Amino acid sequence: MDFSLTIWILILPLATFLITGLLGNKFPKKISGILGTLSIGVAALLALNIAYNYFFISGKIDEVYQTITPLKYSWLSFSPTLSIDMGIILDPISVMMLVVVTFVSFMVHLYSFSYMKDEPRYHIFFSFLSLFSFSMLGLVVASNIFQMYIFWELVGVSSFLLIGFYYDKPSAVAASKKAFIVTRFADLGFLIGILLLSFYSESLDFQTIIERLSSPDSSFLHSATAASFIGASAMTWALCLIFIGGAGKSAMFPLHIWLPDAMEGPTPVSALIHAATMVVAGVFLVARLFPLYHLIPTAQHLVMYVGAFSALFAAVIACTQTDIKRILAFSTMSQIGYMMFALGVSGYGGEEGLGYTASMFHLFTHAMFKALLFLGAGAVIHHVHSNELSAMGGMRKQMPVTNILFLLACLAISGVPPLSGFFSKEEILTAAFNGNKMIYGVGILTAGLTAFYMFRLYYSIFWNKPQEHHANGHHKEADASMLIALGVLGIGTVAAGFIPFTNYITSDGELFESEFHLNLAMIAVAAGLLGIAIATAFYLKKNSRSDKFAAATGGLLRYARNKFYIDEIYLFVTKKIIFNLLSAPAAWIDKNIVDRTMVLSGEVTSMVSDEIKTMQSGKVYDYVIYFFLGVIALSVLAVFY
Amino acid sequence: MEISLHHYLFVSTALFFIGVYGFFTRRNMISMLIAIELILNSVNINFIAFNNFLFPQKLEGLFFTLFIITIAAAEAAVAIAIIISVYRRFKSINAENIDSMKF
Amino acid sequence: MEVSSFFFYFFSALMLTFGVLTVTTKQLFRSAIYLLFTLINIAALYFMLNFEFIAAVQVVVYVGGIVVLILFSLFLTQQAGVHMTRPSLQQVLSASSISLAGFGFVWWLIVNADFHAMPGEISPSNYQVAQVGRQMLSFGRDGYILPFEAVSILLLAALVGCVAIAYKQPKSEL
Amino acid sequence: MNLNILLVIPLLTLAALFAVQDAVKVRWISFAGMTVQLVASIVLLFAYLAERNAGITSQLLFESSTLWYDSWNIQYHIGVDGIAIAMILLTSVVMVSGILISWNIQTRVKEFYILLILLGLGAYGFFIANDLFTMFLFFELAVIPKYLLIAIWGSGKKEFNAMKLVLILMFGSSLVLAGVLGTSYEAGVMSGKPSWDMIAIGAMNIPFHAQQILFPMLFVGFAVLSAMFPFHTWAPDGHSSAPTAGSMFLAGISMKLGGYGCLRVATYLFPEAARFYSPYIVALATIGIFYGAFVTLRQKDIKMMNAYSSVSHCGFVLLGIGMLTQTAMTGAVLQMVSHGVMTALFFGVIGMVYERTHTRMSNELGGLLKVMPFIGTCFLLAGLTSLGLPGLSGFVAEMTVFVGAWQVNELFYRTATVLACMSIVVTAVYILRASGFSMMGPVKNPEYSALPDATWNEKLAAAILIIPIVLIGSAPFWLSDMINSSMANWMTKLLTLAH
Amino acid sequence: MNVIELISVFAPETILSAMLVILLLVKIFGENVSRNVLLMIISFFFLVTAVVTLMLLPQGSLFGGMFVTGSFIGIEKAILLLATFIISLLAFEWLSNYKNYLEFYMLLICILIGMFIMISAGHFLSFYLGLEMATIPLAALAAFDVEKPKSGEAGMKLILSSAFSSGILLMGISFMYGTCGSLYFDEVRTMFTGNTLQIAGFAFLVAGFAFKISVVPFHFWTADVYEGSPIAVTAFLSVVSKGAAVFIFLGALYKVFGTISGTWIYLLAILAVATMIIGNLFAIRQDNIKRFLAFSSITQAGYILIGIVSGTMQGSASVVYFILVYLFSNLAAFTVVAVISDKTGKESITDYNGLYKTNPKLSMVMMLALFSLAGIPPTAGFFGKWFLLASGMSTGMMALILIASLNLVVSLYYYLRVVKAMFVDENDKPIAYIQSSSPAKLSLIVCSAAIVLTGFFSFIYQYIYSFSFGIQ
Repeated sequence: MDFSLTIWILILPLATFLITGLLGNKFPKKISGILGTLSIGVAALLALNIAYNYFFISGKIDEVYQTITPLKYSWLSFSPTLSIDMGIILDPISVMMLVVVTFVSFMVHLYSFSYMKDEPRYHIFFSFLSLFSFSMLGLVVASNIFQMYIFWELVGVSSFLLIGFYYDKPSAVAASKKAFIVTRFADLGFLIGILLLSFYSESLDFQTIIERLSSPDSSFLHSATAASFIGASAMTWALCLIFIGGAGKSAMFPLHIWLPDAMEGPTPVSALIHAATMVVAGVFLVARLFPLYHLIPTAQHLVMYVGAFSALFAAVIACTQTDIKRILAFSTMSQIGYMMFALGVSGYGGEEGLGYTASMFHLFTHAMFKALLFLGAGAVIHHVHSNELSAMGGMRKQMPVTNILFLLACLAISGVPPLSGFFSKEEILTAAFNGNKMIYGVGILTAGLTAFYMFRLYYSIFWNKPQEHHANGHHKEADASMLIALGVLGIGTVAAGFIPFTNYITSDGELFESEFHLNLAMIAVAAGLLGIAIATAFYLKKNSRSDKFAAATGGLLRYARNKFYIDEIYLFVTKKIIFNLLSAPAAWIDKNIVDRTMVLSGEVTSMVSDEIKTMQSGKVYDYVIYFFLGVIALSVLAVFY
Repeated sequence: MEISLHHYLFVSTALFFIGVYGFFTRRNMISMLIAIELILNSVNINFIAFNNFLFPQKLEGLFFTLFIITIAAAEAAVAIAIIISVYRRFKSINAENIDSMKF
Repeated sequence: MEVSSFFFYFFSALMLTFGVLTVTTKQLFRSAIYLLFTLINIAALYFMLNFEFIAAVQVVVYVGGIVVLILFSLFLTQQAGVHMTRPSLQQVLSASSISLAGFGFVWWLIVNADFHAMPGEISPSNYQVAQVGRQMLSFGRDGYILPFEAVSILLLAALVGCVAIAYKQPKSEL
Repeated sequence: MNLNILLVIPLLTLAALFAVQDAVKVRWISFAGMTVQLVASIVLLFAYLAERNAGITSQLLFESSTLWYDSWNIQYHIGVDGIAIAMILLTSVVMVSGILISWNIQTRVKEFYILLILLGLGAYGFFIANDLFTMFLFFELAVIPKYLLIAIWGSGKKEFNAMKLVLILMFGSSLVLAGVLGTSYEAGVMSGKPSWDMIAIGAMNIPFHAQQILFPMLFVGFAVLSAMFPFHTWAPDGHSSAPTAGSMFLAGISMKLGGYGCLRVATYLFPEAARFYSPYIVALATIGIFYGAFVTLRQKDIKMMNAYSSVSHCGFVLLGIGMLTQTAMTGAVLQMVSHGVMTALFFGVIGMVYERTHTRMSNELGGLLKVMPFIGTCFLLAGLTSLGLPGLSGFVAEMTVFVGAWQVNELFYRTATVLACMSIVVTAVYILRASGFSMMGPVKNPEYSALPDATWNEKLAAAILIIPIVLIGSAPFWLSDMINSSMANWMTKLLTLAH
Repeated sequence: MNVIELISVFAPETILSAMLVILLLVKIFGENVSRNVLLMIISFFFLVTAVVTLMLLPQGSLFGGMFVTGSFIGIEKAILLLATFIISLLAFEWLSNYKNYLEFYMLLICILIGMFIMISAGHFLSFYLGLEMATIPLAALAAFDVEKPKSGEAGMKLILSSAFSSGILLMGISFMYGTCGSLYFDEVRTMFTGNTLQIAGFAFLVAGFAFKISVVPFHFWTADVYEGSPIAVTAFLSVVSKGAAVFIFLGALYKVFGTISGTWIYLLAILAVATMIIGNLFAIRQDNIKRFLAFSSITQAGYILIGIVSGTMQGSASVVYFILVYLFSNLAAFTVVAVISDKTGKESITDYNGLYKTNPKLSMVMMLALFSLAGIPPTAGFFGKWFLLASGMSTGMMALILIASLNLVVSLYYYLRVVKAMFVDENDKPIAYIQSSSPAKLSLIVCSAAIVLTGFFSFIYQYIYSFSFGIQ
């Protein structure tokens, strides 16, 4: 198989973006939708084909998956050694990501086809979706760390454009700005990390970097670890900084604040970008550089602790939120935390690298069920025209198909066997158990909380209240295309768990069989079931138990409901410190000191001119006196010089 | 004591600065003109003295003096014409009052 | 003291005294008259140096020409009896200090200068005038035909200029 | 190809403009003339690439040299390399666009276009000149007409700001003058005859103590044009008062004259001194970048905002030059081109907005994207270029500067680079704030909801600028390689000096 | 002495003297000659004389070394004649309504003869005489406009301060005589030993020159005299009078005092700095256009000094070249001022507000002239300034050049002020459209063309350079 065909997976969405973006208003708007959906559909097929070829036919040599670089063009060369090459790299994780991205994107396109049908800027929406797909695909196949950075920024901007799609809504504009700026800030870390890495490895190519910096006796690694700044080696700095970039994109604490607000975007966008694909880019990045992280414990620990803390932190907040999409957003953050700490606890090579596999596995399954959850929630929102839980309830009759699929997804995320989430989460917890017991504890706790808030959500939407809300009562199920998308994702949710991931994706390409640890699985499932049970008790029927519980926990809940005031802290820093303490004085100085000096030099000149005007008194004898003094001065100078 | 060149030079220099002093303190234009005549005469003494004491074989000093006197006459004539013209406009020949252009 | 020395001191003292009076007297008319005396004393000095020709010119042109011109202009501008304002003390002090400083400086220069005399015969005065006339019209080295002609043009110009400026035109002509 | 054509076309255009009176004819003649010039520039690019591909490696191509003042050894020496070609292309693009943008000027149309083309003429001459005399002649030619352009067709405190601008720029130019004269003198000391030819002087080894005096004069003199801190204050006020095309020229071309001069004159002629002063340059550039960015954050007037952001962005040019690595200096040139086009687009769009709404206060505007989708999109595009979005030209330039700067392994330079990198976050903040306030959100002023979108000339003007932005952004190699190889050619002496 | 030889070496002076006599005769007998025709004939007479001078470029020494001329001096004379030609064009309008127009030209010719004698002087007497010939009638000319009190005041200030100045100058010459024993330039040169009295005498002499060139602090008369004099006279003062003084100064310094160049280079550098700075400081606050141009011309004198300081062939060539360029620039400006003043009597810069709206061509010429004065390319002024500064650089005095170029910025400010008044400022009652007379038009065209083109034709400079000289 000629893997260079992969380029078409990128070209198709790019072409769609350009065509629908530039010419979309020239033809009927449906065409844009059809074009977009078709092209990403073809891309998805292509991606599946490539995955099939890679995993099952030509990707393996001696039972090790090879890294293939079918295409590589020099795009911008900085110096003989450093250049940005636009290329495609195929290895297990990128091929898997190709499938995930094209597949979910295809589903979202399909869903949006009818979901967005009343939108006047329909073609723009599809154009942006295609742009995003292109960028995300470019990101996952990037062969060059700078190429990844480029597409990293491009997904950022597509995310910005899509969050701000309803740009006449001030909240959407604010949210899009926030998302862009926070991730941009994180990207700064990424950029400096790249600069550091490239300086010491003298390359920007992923494979070369990893090759040069991971072999223990390489002189590159030696110089990178020898150079140090504030107590840490250059290598540590580089990896930590790159992780900051990943954490920003993946909404890890404390850079997560943009994610809940990003829910201002249209729901399909949330499903695609802020659940399934873009937000896992950080995980992907760490996985891509895993051979390096693995070498530097400090960096890997950072990944682990940040991941674990974010998982728990987000889960706690998710329990208290009332906006359906925000709950899902925090849930996403929590699940990505899982993936992160899985990488953090993972070893390298063989079974040691279980965490790595588990992380990728969870990424895969999460994409399915989280997309399903979002799209389902979208269907509900479409129906009730509100995001608030209080506006919903008892909708199981009105939307039976959605109800079932949503339940399926909730079970999957809660880790109930035999749905996909169970398998991936089980692997993560096993890895954590082997790696770090404390993290394992956090994982279990989070699993319980996850189950609790998911079912709180589920019950609040579909049960809780009697069906009085929408008096007209008749079925108001979503359109066909939406249902198809939901259904396909539902199948994915159920089936994805059965893929033996360790046979395909491992930290070093060598395959192994994972063992199933019944004891550990039991504990995890138990935690999940406990959570479901509590949720059932609190929210199946409308009752006051939850309020009593809330009263019992006191202030903690209030903190959680306010997202622990992280937003306020950010606001304080930006408004009070950046604006008032840096920007305002800078502007003042510029106007009153720097510019004033310039103007003053002119004013002084004219002042001096005014002062000395009396020399020219108009009286001829004065002139002669000056003349005479001049003569004397001149001759004294001449004589004594 | 033999009267030497320096005696004459002292006298001429003194006269020169008397003229300068006059020019500085006088406000009347004719009076300023008179001061200038003093200055020119001091120069003349210089030339004649030099010619006499140092370079007697040629008459350069003499000729220079001769022309200075002539030019002084022309200058005085024009200056007086101008002063009269000014007097017609300003009704004054006091240089203090004639400062319509300044700064 | 030799006679010539005595006369030198005598005329010099007179000249300087009259010079000082010229620039300090309050009456403009007197000032002109003092100038006259000063100029005559200078002519006397020229005589002493055997430059009788210059002394004569001095008397004729200066005393007979310029001073008279000045006197006429005094009458024309009705300044004859006018008492000039006395310069303020500040003016006097500053002007005299500047002048004295200048004098000091120039005298210092003269004293420190080394004059190299080129000795030669002082021409007899009767011969002198003839030589002056010959040199005045000579084209060669040490001939002064050019200045002589030029000064004639200058005098013509001064004449024209004076007429143009000072000639009081009847209103109708303007 | 004879480079004189680049001067002849504007001169002919000027002559034609003098001959006609009718405003319509004036516009079309200017447009036609500058379009021909643009075509000529593009032809020049291809001719250049062809020559280089044919293996000609001399420093300059299409050289021609005529002895002008032989007693002074002043020559009319012209020639181009990759850097000059890039700047010429930039100038052509901005000129055409500027002429289109100014289509609606009603008062003194003829004079306006004459001045604009005169400015362009100065820029072209400056970029092709290789003799210091010729170069300076054109350099000043590209400064003075700005005064009239701003003072007559400007807005706000136009007379004062125009005067301030011209005087500060002339201050720079006077330093350059003294520096150039000193340079030729030193060259005369070296070779016995005053020399003005840059290549000839570059080949001499001017003693270090002379370089130490001359370099700052030349560098600061040129850098004033490039809005180096603390001589940048002409920029915001000047821009805010200038007419749209004036701002476009000022920020798009004129500021680049400074950067080009710093690079090609100061740094090229005095490499040892450049090395010596490098920390100071870097420090000032970094202050400019960072401080400029923070000051920009406070601006409510979008034109002021863009003007200050130009200060910040031009800091990258100086930073790149100050780092003295080949990559960083290539990045500096890329940044000149990129910023030139981007800022011209930005000013152009701001001009369009102002023409319609008569305000530039971002808090008074709002929702314009809905009313004027084309203008709004261009605004966003310019903003995204400004904040360094990949795929658009700004990214390429900034990254080249950063990578080049990072090659200097010293804490001071590293810190400067990191601070410069940080400024791109601040850039994102102010760009997004401005576009959020003015373009997005609900339409604040009901009067605005009926405003017309861009007219044909404005669309064409924007398109002419957007094409290079995208072209450089998505396929930077042609430009970058051209500049990089020329840079290697020019900076051989500099690059042999150890950092 | 061969008469033919005498006349050919003495050609310009001879022609001028002949004209003087003819004018005198016309004044006496020719009462019914058409005034305009006569004025035009006189104007073109200057041009013809200039051309003749340039073609002959007489060389040689006359009157026993009292009068020395050469090609370089010939060029200088031609430049002065050319300037007088343009001045006569701009004075046409004024003189055609003025009674004493013949006297005006008689004085003017006398002044020119004096200047020529001064430039060609080979002896301090001919120099002094020439200087006085160029000063005393000039004072008369300054006071020529008997209607205006200011004119009389100008004449008075000029004659009194110049008389004082020549007193100082004579003192210096007498010291020279006393220490050198001769007043022939060539002998002074050989006898110049550099003792203190000689140096002081030299300084006194420099002050006399500086007075004519309006170098600070000997410049005070300049502004008042420029403002008060009739415009044609002001133009003459600012270009011809100053030019002639610069030429002789240059010649005297290089040829007579070349041996003590070490002393005067620094003296002149200091004077140059003072002149540029003070000239600029006063110029920025002027409102009367003539007074403004006076201070501008003072500043220009500072730049000329920089060229003189260099002491090289380039220096002398660039000084002469600058005077040529300055002639066109300044006279273009003065023609505009004259045209406006003749018709409206307005002479202040604020009166020029909005001039461009009503008189675009005049404003354009004025702008061109001002830019040329400011040294903005591509006008000839730029080339002139450049050469001056470049030759000044040959002394290695970087600070001097830096100060000079910084002063260019200040001077640009006030030139732009006038440009601003004409082009930018609004005016309720702008000066109405003015139909300028044909001679004025001719002057404007000649000057504008020269301003634009002179710099680009390098042969002009090269031609001057080919005859120039350095310190000898």
